Amino acid sequence: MELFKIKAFGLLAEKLQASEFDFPYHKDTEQLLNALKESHPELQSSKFSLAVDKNLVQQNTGLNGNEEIALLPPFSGG
Amino acid sequence: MELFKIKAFGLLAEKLQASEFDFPYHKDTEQLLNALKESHPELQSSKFSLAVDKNLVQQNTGLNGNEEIALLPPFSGG
Amino acid sequence: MARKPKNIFVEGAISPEKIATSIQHHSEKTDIGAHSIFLGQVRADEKEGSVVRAIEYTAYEEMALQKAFEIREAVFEKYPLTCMHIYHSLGEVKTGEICLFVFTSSKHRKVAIDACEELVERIKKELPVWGKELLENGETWKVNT
Amino acid sequence: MARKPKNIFVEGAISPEKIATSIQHHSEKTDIGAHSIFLGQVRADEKEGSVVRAIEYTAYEEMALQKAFEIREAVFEKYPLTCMHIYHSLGEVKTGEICLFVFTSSKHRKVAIDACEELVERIKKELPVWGKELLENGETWKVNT
Repeated sequence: MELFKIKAFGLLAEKLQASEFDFPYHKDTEQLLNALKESHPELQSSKFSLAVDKNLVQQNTGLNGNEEIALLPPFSGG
Repeated sequence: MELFKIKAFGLLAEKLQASEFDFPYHKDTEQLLNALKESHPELQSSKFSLAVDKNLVQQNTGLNGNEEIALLPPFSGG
Repeated sequence: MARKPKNIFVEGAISPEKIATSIQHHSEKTDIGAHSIFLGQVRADEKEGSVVRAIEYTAYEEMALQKAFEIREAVFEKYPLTCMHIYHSLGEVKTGEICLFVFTSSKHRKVAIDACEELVERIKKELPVWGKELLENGETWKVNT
Repeated sequence: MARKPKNIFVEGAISPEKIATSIQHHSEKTDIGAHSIFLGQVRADEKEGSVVRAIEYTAYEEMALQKAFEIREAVFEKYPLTCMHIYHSLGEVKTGEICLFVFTSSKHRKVAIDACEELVERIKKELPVWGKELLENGETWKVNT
């Protein structure tokens, strides 16, 4: 079983009390998101996007386990 | 007979070889312009506006002889 | 609060240091969230088989200051700006140097950006200022497009 | 001419001197006629019964630099710009200090102004950067509007 290394930023890193954590492999972003929300209920009330290899995910995307996954709250730069 | 003191700027000051000159009184801007073009033919080929007391003249305007008259070629600041 | 006409003219080029100082002065105004700055720089355009090496600016100063004041008031009326600054060179400004500095500040970016653009357009169109392009070889009067 | 991703991040506030130096560097480029500059400044907003004293910025840096590069390329493609510079702060920036510096240069003003505005909008919307507002009394995550 591969593990994802998942990065979290901003408010989410605070809520999850981690800026990077390991998480079991899932075969696509939809399954991964569901599993994340189940194991981290604090994500259910949060607005965030998923990035796979530094690209925002717009629709369900297949995963092979080597991707860099990141949880991104709404941007507030500038 | 009153005399206007007429200011000229930019290209017009160069053409008239003066940045200020005296000119006989005329009762409105239309007559003044006609007289100016007659006595200074170099004005006939020049595009310029007339300012009376630092306001651009948009239509024929009466003059009492105490106004500050200026000949302004197209602006090219900035 | 009644405002009075301010001098906008600077003898010669506007230095980057002057711009930095002007920005620095706004750090006290902590309700500002956005600054928009426009700078006009003298180009080495090709003209009449030669090249521009400088522009020499003259103005009908009293009228220009009055007009700049009217423009200031109108733009302050239209946009909720915190600050507005306009500087234009007189005399000789060499190619690569700054001849116009327009600076607007507001709480939010859209206001500062829109007001700055409107100011630049009005300044170019309405201020009685003239530029004579001094060429390597001769001179010619600048025409704004 | 292939361009590579450039670092846009600056530790702490962006100083007026840095801005002046950046302007100064463009005096060599004598085909430039217009510069447009946008500066973001940290506001002392009232929040949760307290007042913002600083914003602490963090970013997903690798993604932000890649995204900034894509935005740069797209804007260079769309507008005939001579130069484009983007700087964003990381870490703590106090109220009244500059946290964003966007700088475009072109032959004519319209291009520089439009490109600068588009860059600012895209930077705010598309770069994975987060600001935490540090209050006199507590803290809260910034929300862009």
